[in-house]
Amino acid sequence: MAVLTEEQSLLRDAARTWTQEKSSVSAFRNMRDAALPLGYDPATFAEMAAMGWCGVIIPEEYGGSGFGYLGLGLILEETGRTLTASPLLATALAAASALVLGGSEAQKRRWLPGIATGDLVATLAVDEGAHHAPRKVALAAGRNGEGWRLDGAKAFVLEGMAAEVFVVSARTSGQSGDEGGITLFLVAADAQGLIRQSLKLADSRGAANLAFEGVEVGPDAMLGEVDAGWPLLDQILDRARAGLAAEMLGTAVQAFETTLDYLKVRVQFGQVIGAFQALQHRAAAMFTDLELARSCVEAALIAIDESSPDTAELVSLAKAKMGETLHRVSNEMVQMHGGIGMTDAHDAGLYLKRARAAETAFGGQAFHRDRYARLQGY
Amino acid sequence: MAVLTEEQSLLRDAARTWTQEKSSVSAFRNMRDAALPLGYDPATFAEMAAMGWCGVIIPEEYGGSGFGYLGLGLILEETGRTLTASPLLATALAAASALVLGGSEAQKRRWLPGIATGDLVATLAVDEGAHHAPRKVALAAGRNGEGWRLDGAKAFVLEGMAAEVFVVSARTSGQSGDEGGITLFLVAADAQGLIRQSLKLADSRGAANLAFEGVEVGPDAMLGEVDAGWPLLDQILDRARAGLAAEMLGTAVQAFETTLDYLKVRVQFGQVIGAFQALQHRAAAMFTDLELARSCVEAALIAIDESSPDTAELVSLAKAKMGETLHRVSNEMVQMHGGIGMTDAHDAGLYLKRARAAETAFGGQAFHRDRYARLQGY
Amino acid sequence: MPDHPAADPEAFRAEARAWLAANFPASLKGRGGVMMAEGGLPSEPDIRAWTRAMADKGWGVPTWPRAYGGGGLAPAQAKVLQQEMSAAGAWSPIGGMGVMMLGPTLLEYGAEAQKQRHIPPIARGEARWCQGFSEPGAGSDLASLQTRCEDAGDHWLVNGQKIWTSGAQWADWCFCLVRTDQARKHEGISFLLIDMRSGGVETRPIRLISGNSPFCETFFTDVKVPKDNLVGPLGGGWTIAKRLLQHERGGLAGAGRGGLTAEPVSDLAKGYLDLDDAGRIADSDLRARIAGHEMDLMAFQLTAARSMRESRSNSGPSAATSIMKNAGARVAQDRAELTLEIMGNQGLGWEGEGFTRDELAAVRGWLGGKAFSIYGGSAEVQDSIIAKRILGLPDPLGQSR
Amino acid sequence: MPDHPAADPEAFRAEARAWLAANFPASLKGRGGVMMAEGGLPSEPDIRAWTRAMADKGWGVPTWPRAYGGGGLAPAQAKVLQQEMSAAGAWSPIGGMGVMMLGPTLLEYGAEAQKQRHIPPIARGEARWCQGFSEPGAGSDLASLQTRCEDAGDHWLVNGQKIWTSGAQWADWCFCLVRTDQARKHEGISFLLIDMRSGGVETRPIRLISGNSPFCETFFTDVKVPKDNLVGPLGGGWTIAKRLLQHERGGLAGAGRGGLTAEPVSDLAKGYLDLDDAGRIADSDLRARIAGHEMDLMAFQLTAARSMRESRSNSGPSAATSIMKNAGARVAQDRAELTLEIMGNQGLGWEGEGFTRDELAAVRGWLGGKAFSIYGGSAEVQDSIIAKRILGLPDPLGQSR
Repeated sequence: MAVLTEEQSLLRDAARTWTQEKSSVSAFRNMRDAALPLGYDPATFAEMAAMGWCGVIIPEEYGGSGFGYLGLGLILEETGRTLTASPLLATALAAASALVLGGSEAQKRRWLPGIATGDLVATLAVDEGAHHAPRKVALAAGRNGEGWRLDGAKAFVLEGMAAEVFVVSARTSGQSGDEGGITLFLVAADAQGLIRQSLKLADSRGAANLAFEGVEVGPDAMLGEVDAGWPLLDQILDRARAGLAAEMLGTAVQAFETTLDYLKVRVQFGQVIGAFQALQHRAAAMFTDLELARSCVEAALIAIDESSPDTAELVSLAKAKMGETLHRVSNEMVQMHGGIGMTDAHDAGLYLKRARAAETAFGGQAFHRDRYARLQGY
Repeated sequence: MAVLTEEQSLLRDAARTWTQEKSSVSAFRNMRDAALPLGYDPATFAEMAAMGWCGVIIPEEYGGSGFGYLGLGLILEETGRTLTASPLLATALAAASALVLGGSEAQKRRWLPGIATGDLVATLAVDEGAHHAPRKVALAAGRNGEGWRLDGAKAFVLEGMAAEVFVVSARTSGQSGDEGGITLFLVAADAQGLIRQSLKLADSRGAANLAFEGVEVGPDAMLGEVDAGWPLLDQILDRARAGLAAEMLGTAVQAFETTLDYLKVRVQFGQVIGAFQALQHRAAAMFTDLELARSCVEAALIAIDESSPDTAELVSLAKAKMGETLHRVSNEMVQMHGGIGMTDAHDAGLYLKRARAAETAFGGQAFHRDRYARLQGY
Repeated sequence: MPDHPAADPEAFRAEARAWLAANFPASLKGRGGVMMAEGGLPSEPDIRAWTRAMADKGWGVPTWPRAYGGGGLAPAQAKVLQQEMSAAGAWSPIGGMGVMMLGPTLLEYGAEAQKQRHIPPIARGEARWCQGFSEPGAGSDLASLQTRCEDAGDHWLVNGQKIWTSGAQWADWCFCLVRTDQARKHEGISFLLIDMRSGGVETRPIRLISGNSPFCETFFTDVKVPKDNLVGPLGGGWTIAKRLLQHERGGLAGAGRGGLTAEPVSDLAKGYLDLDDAGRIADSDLRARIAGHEMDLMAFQLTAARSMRESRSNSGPSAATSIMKNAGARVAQDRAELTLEIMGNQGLGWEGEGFTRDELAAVRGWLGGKAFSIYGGSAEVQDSIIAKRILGLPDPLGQSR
Repeated sequence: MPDHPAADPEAFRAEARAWLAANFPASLKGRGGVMMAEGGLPSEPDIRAWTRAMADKGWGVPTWPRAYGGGGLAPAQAKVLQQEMSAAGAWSPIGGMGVMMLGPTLLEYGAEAQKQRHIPPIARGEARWCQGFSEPGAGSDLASLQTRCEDAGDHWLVNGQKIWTSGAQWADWCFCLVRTDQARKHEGISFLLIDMRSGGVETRPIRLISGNSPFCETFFTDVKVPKDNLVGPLGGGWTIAKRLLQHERGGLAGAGRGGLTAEPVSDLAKGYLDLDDAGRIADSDLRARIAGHEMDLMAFQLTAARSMRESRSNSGPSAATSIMKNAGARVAQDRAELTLEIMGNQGLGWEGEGFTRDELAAVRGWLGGKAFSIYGGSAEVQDSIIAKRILGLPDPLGQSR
């Protein structure tokens, strides 16, 4: 655990208390079984917003608290423990980062206060194919009088059915795959020609595919500079990745602790299975991995808060190591629980499904190992 | 174990008896400590030759027995068990294959009988850099009257100090890296302008770097067709790789069995360490890997004997899986022996050093995984 | 008359080919997978006709004795039959736990009357069997089971609960391990056949993480079972069960190979991933792992084939089945994980629009396949068996498995 | 006068910088590695002068009390000193097992006379210590040691054999675990200081697979040891040893980090491997594994730094040192294996021509590094410690480690 300020400790303690009491894994299960259309319970999200969690990275002048990314990461770690489903990551971290980093004064004033109170849900619409590949932007934005006209598609937009506004990467010049020629736009969900398709995912959270059929936006919809959106997009994505890694840390830690508890009570061959040395050594290896992954996640969040020049590589490190660790821990959770872990009535399956969805989002292990190597110049 | 013919069973039994009695690991250790200049004991090799082992893949009309590659593989597995150092692989498998596959009638008559009796040691001189890369041939062969003139270098030639004749890959056209333009030559070790540098290796076997400074050879030195040596070279190498994999199988099986014996006698915390479940499961995993690797090695040897169209991929499979398995088993041999395995007086270090040398020769795991994927078209 | 008098398998080839040409309906070619659907037997007329033809011939269980409805073929002939069926696109409509597990066990341990009563319906594909071994408190530690079987004079009285009884909701019969002696652990277990239509039998399907329910909880409440449904001696059930589990493991080891007919993951990858100019998968990290997996799969298949060749002279499955069970489970699970990774976001769907049928099936298969290393003796139990029985290492805990 | 009265570390920075400028010989800049050579102390005049200066100042052991020759600095000041030394290219000439292990242990458990006798020579780099813990029959099971220590009235009489006594052939003193009670296992162990020049002490260097001999077998035959060389109570050696091993593990965990100053393997790879047009390592399989390793290394370094921050308020090394020991060993061993693989054939040399000095050193380092997961408590022992002490899992064998 990082050495925390008093504010950070208070945030974390509040988040821990609230998730344990109000948003346990069974709350998530109930949400899933009720098949809520957005993939989360709006009343639950309203409680989170009421605690100020939607404004943690938003400066005070726009309605936030400016506590920074480590602060928000501490909350996400706690919500990740109990698999809490909410648009916190999509709106209060990813979309808010887009506006904080790239928004004009007018854009900030227009959108950030709503995000900070939780009244407005925003999200990123970046990928177009089955794999995270943020340079592969084909969705075209052409000049349309003073404004722009967008044609194309976005895939697998987190909280895509809940969002009222999208941060959309579009191509204003160049070819799909080029870094140059990418421009970001803010597009309202109710814009004419924007069609959403809801996706039903294994992890039961909300996502959508979007089709843009001649969607017209004004000049004030552009975020940042024309054709030069790539560095901004890359920075926004790194914030989303670091926050997601923090959520995954909580998920992995809880999956491990639940498994450890089971090892201490399940009796086979006349003793608790936690007394079997082969399982002990696997548990020790997982614990070691979790400690190493935690260091990476915290370092990435701190690097963002300190605008450190090695932020990008620390974020890829965190997402990749956290992905590896969660992958292993979630598989071991099922294996070590044996048959009971295979049943839908047990939580292991919920953790396993969440694990793969989180690993995949914003780039999996292979993506981030490759990115790390490129950033190191090999 | 493959289902064997009577001849094959006899070969294997003879090899097992001889290696256990005449060529144990301590014989290898004595050879190493004596720092014999060739990296093997010629008297030992003469005994092997006297049993007919140098002629196993050579047709009867050239002095061999024509028992095939599975037969020779069975012998190599046994010699691999005790780390027997000899030029059997280099001369009786690799160089003999070159002549059997690519030699003219005259070349076969000239060279194969000597190889079959063990009187002549031959070897391949293929690689030029630190890594196995048989297309990367820069050693130049230019027309020189009726014959050829060779200029360049070869690196890490197995048994390079012992060999009297080399099978040399040379470039007659094209660029280093091209498959076209490679031609094979037979070059005598005492040719004018051929300079050898002896290498002292961690595994204590014999190897040399060669420099070719205007080495002149006659027209009868060319093996196969001009510029079209690549398919022939690739086939020769696959035979060397499969034979080496068989030797590695024996090395790995013995490393495992020696370790297993130790697990049954070494007492710690009041019981033999083989009673510790964590070690048991690691031993079970190694045993499983060994069984899987054995299937691959035998399949590759049989494919060669049957001229099967999938020989190349089965050989890469065998070399890669065997490399992985030997890597793991040799590391576990040291680790499970603890401190005693770290001492030079124990055999573990000998197996570990042999393991890495064998993994590297004729392409390591990365080389063969890549080759396998290419052969499958991805 | 002895079974399989003509030992020349090639002489048999023409007979098999002709019979298949005459009896296998062209409409069913390559549709073997249809039998794996959940629930009852298919009702298509062609399937029923084909099942009847195979049942009459005994070729659903080709090496079982003719006396009990088997085909009476020699192993070499059975291999020829398999080759000819494969060449014709034909498949056996007769399978399940009766064929895979109970039949071989009854042939070995059953009384003559039991064989005559139970084997023919299995051979004809008319009786569906389920396995009542596992209990909630006894996972890998099977011998700690608690379902009680009391001697009630003219019948047995059974009370208890089983779990992971696959297909119990559709089964006619259950082969069960029951406790006939509380005082002794392994020697207190007996092997009993229970008619699932008996009073007091209740089944509840278990919903799995994959969303499917192939298994049940099965409750026995004062179930009366005829005395002659006991297989082998009283208290001799453990020996029979261990033998039966070897048959099960042998079957499950084939699961990894089951992937054989499916598309190689490298082909799948070409559809989902970018290729470089040379046609290679551009994500080099994933490419290396795909190659590693396909090599593992090939190694597994070569080992399965080798093990079959080597065991042909033996009487039954060898201890090496433990190796194949674990290796097969690992290959199948790696394959499922890689499939999901290759599909990326498309490999995260649960149902509905936006995903192909194959994508949704991959997700369910990935989840369902997590059981490969749990059921039929967990991976951990298999490793301990290898360590003890094959490698001769001592028991770390002194218990007598 | 209390140690470190001025708690402001920045106020100390100017003092440290000035002193280093005045005392650290420019000729020694960046040559810290020289001290690691086998054998005796270096004889260069500059090194001797620098050692003397550091000894007088006490800054070789900056946080130890001034009363025993330490620097008396506060931890924050010591960190500043370390930063300034690093900036100046300076390094401590005072180290070894006395500094790393015995010193902290004596400060905690030693009698006042023992501290006064032994700590100042360690602080000045004048006494070389070796560790006599391991025995041939007691590897990971340290507590089963058999070296006997009998009460002979006015002295102890020691008989037995130690192994893995690093640097015993050059050491002045040995801190030893000896058995003072045959009947009790852990409570029969005592902690004894033995002068290596005593009669009856014999050392034999052990040649390792790397070709080096950094360790010895040490034989004690009727060695007489003064009564007041016992540290702590009779039979209290096990507690002291466990504490000392924590210091050792903390030190060894740094071994992986020791790689920090060396060249990253990715840089090495660029010299040995083909690059593609984009400048990437063309062997994509190896590239992915290099990236994986460098990420593991970074994760380890970040964790070491985090652990240091977190433990600053604590009194000593925490149980988490077991994690760092294993993680550090793994990273260092992976690094060595990758280095060899990158070097290819050039990474197989033993001596002589055809290989660079770095290549030969890589091979020796690879072999020597196999010990990282064996000594100081094997990887298996560390995993069991983690399972038991941190995770609270029960002891599988009932013994009391």
